[in-house]
Amino acid sequence: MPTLNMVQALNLALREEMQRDQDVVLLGEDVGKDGGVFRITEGLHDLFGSRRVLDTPLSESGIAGVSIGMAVYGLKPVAEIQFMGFIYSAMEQLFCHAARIRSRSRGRFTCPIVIRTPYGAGIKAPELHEESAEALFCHMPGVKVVVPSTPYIAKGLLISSIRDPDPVIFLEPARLYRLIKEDVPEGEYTIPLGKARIVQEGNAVTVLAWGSMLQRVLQAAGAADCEIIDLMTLNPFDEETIFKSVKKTGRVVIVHEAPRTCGFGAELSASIAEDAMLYLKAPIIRVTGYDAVMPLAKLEDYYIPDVEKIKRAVNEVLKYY
Amino acid sequence: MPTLNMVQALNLALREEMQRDQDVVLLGEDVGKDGGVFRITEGLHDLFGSRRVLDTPLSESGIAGVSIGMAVYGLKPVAEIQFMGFIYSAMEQLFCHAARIRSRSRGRFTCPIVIRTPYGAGIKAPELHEESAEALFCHMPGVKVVVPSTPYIAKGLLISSIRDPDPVIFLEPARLYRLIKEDVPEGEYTIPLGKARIVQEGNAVTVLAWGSMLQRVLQAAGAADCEIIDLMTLNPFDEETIFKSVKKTGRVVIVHEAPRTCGFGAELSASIAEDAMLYLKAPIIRVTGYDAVMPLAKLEDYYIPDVEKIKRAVNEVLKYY
Amino acid sequence: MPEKIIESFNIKRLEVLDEKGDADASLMPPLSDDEIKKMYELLILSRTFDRYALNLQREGRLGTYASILGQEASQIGSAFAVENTDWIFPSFREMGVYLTAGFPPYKLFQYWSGDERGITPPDNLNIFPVCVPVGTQIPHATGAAMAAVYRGDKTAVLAYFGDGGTSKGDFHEGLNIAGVFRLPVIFICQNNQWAISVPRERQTASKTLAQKAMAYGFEGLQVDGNDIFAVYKATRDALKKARQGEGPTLIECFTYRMSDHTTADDATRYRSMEEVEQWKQKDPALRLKLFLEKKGLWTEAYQKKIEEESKTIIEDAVKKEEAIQPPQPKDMFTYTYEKLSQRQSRQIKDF
Amino acid sequence: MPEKIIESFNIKRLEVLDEKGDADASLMPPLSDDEIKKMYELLILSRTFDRYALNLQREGRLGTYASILGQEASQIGSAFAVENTDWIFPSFREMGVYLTAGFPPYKLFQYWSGDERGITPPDNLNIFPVCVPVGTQIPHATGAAMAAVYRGDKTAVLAYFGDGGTSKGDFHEGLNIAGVFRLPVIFICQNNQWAISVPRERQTASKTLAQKAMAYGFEGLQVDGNDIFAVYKATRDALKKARQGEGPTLIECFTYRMSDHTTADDATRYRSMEEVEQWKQKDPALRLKLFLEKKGLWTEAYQKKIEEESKTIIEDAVKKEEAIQPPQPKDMFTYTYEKLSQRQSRQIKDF
Ligand SMILES: Cc1ncc(C[n+]2csc(CCOP(=O)(O)OP(=O)(O)O)c2C)c(N)n1
Ligand SMILES: Cc1ncc(C[n+]2csc(CCOP(=O)(O)OP(=O)(O)O)c2C)c(N)n1
Ligand SMILES: [Mg+2]
Ligand SMILES: [Mg+2]
Repeated sequence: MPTLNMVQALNLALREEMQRDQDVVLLGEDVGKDGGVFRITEGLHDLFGSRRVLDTPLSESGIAGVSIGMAVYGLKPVAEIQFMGFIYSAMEQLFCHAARIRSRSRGRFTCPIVIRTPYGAGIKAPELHEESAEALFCHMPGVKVVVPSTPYIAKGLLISSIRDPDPVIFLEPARLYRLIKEDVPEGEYTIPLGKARIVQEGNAVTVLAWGSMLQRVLQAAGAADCEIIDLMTLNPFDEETIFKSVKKTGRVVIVHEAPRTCGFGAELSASIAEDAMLYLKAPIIRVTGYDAVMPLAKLEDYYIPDVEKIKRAVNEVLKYY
Repeated sequence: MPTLNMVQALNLALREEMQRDQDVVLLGEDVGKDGGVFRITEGLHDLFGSRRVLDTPLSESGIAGVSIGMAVYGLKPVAEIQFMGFIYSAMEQLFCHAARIRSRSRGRFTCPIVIRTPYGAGIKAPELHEESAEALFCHMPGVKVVVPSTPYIAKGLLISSIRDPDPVIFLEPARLYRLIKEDVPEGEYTIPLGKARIVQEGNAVTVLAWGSMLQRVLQAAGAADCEIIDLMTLNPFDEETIFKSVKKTGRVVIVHEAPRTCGFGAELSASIAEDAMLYLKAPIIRVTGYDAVMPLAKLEDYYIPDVEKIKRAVNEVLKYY
Repeated sequence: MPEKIIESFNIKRLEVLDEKGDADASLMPPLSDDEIKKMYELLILSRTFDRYALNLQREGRLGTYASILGQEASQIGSAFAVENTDWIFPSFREMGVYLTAGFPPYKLFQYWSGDERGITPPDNLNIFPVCVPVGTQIPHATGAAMAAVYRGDKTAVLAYFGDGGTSKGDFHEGLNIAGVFRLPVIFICQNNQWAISVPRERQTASKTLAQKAMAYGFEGLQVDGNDIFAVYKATRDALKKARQGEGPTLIECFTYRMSDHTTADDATRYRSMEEVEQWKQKDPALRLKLFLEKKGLWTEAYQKKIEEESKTIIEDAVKKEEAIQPPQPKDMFTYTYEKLSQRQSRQIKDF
Repeated sequence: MPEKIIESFNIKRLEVLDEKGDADASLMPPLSDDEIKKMYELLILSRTFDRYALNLQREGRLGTYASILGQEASQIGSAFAVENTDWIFPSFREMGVYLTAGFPPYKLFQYWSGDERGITPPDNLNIFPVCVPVGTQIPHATGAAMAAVYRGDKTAVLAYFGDGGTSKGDFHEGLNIAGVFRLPVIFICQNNQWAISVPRERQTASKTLAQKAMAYGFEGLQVDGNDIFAVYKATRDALKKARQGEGPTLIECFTYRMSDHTTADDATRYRSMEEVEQWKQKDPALRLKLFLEKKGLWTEAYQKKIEEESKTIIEDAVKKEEAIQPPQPKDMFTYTYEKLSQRQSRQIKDF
């Protein structure tokens, strides 16, 4: 079984799905000959030609809008937005159309698109190249939001996302692209959307995370009696798994890179406060980015939750009995 | 003192601020001769001419972008987006620029714009004319989000927003435009941004709301021993007033129209669960819109929280001691 | 020659049928008498639909409605050229297009009464639901055309939008991509001179809207939008071109919005009655009627007959619509995703 | 005449200085010898800055950097025409523009090293910080021009962007509004033939980018972007026009990106060395050097002197930059709003 990093795993998923299903086409800026700025689509243009791997003009709203048109016609476009910081101009297409076409047409038309985009901080890239705006998409009924945390998971989730009949925002943690390698089997396997995964069982604290924060959580809490949950799908998220864990541990720490206010951690916390509050032994703590504009490279490490801060939060909730 | 509805109060605020400050200019679709589709700018074109009241092309990203350019040059543009459902194409300008110019230029340039837009449901208007996407803007460090709930407050908050040195998203609850009248003095008064207001004091439950939901909350909980808080500014919100109330009552109900998941209620709930949890006697309940696409007119009343649902939530938290 | 001309353009305007009902034979597209009568009948039907819709709205039986009065030739002339397998992406003011495509009128009333089930197209029609955010449907048309080419279908795609729609970024991005990939898509701009209160010349400084196609490297032309033959011919030619792989076309239908913007608008606030009066002379129905009359195809009796038929169709549609059971609150949830989420499954229990 | 031409356009291309260093006297803009030498010196300075930046990046002393090699004439020629009171809204590849405007080189290094303090313009310069999201700065330029007119200032505004930038909706919306209000703004498109790996002809199907101005009702022209006099002349003329209230201009500078897109890119993946070689002949510096030489203004010694001076300036800048204290974590918060929010006041205590 090949040992792959996330870039390779994603590339493999795309290749296999394109081989399996003629309706899968790729589009985006520089996804063709160049293979994408992170090389996720490397070699696919050679393999499938410019009919199936389309270099588009510099046009994010257009990329989203055209993908939607292709999808309602019957194809399964997988679009790349070069960095999450450039997805904002596609919000109208995603929010007003991708998310609503099934509803607006009462099921006559559907919109099975995947919007892939690298996201998250920690890569010392220029402004707007390190965005974590996942929460915006979680507030859009009709779209799904998926975030892989390892190469193996990335492949399985991407395959599921491509096959999913609804629009999926697929957020790839750029910091992890080449950071971890693991065994990734060739051939088909899927990881269901909407399900979280328990990375480590534990009884004292439930730690919720996704994407690149998961690594840090493991470093910070891997040794403690923590139940570490990787959400994998943020919208719709797996209430069941989370509530079950919280009811067991009674303590919760949530970790994300995005600014605290109205980040996805807020939703998790609120859901727990609503449905599992009576089981709680301690305040729910969020370890997050700050309510400030993401700084450039020299300060970015201060912005992102680090192992120390996560540890402190875990210790904090452990103080309560 | 004139008795005005919210349309008139907003109009008065604009007129007075334009008289006071030459740098205030209005722009947007149909804000000129037509006075805006809700008539908020009625008469201002006659009074101030097309130099200061600019009808723009149909171009929301352009309206936001041009406003930003005017603001960095030194003006104080007040732009109207015709309905909140059309603001999404301006997200990139608001998120990447309005919110960040002060930070990006380390204070050399600032962006004192106000983006006014009618928002919220309950007016039996077509698709996308009843959006409540306030949470998206609360996740943008650098912008402020303001929501008035009565004519008097609308005037005071709009004046403060215009004078505020930072970008303000000013959300006008369309359902309230002509629903309530109250005394609104001529001449200057301001209501500070970032401060909530206690609409009714009480000891048993804290009910948090804003915009048009406030009316319903008053109907539902006006008679009970509820502390009703009108947030007025959502970002940055008044933690102090809220926490103080929660520490007193120990019970919280949050009401908003937007879909539940990742709505602004999530942030309120999470903040409370973080900082005031130990005072809580009951789960924090959110009464919200559903996680579904906002339906058209025939079903909209089922979507929006009604008095019954709010009452039920209040009674629910009262069950806990 | 250091200051040289490197590119030149001409923008044409096409007119076939004049206000007196005379058609230029050299430009007249091939249409049988029956087809021309069918066009006229669709025009009367659309106008009847429109009148009823406005009345129903006034009586509170319909929500906000956007009248098509004055624009029927642009809508029917273009939609008449379309094949059943073609795809159409309308804006919100295209009732004439929907009716020409064969969309059941009762469903259109149902939609405007605030029931999303109304805008579901019948399975045999590739016409998209109404698009409310102006201009945002344009990239969908480009995408559908791209998919059609990918599949090797001989399908062409039409997108409809207004003069105001040309100012949106999505107009630009949608047309630009269509140009780069030379896609079989026709962009029909109904320039009705107004975008709510904003007159055409304050919408953009270009003399024509047709010339905006120059920016995308394909043809743009203006047609008299109140001249059903000109609109039909331009669309037909563009469709042929599209199917031959020769790329997109932008057609500016130069027409006029005779009514208020919608039933929520009052156009007297911003435009003169004289302007409206002048455009009455150019009425698309009158013109076609005169043509038919000159050809001996029109009689008072014929007019009466088709008016009666239209009335019957529309009144039946209203009855049918008003007999429909209102949607169920549960319906809010059912088409968010293919399946309900865990959370939705709990929320739906409220009903 | 029912099929008539209602509008015609010509797109011009301006060239003044050819590859041999000969200038067309009839088109040569009025520039003193000193000014021309100043231009050349700025060109050498910018090129030196660029070379150092690339090296520093390779050594890990700078973050990702976007080289300007090949585009110096487009940048310096245009920025040289600007008055100090004018406003400039650059994209991210405009180091030549910043340097011509008088922006301190050490601050530019500071910015590219990941410190936002570097891009704060000195108080006397109205040049905006780098804009990363392509094309989104264009409406800002339109807005600033609108404000200038409102204030009655004789200020003009320049916006810079690339060929890729023309595909974005904000290009369209920004230019359209500028056209409607006839604003004093000049849109400088550096068509360097590539947007990362996407060649110009896959970016848009229009033959020139200049012709996109037709869509907005104002003038667009192409200039040889490696010809500093042509760029200067076109900008100067456009500025004059702008100040006289005659509206915007789109200038397409036809040039070439000689380097990789950025230091994170590898252009050999998608373009041929032959193409790059061909463009070497058209080098903007070489051409200006030949011109100066023919005019007797250039000597080996002069070249050496200005190269040394540039080196000194840039090396001093590097030193100065590297001596700057790193930003403080607290600085993250200070410019979010005018004042810290309640929440921020608590968060900042982490540091
Ligand atoms: C993006 C967007 N902005 C604003 C509106 C509100 N609005 C509805 S129609 C309209 C004018 C449209 O003008 P035009 O495109 O010329 O079409 P017409 O109404 O004339 O058919 C406006 C501003 C909208 N629906 N969508
Ligand atoms: C909105 C947006 N999309 C994508 C990117 C990533 N990106 C940076 S530069 C670039 C190409 C820009 O091409 P062009 O406008 O021609 O400018 P050039 O790089 O050639 O100077 C891309 C795709 C971006 N910065 N902004
Ligand atoms: Mg119109
Ligand atoms: Mg380029």
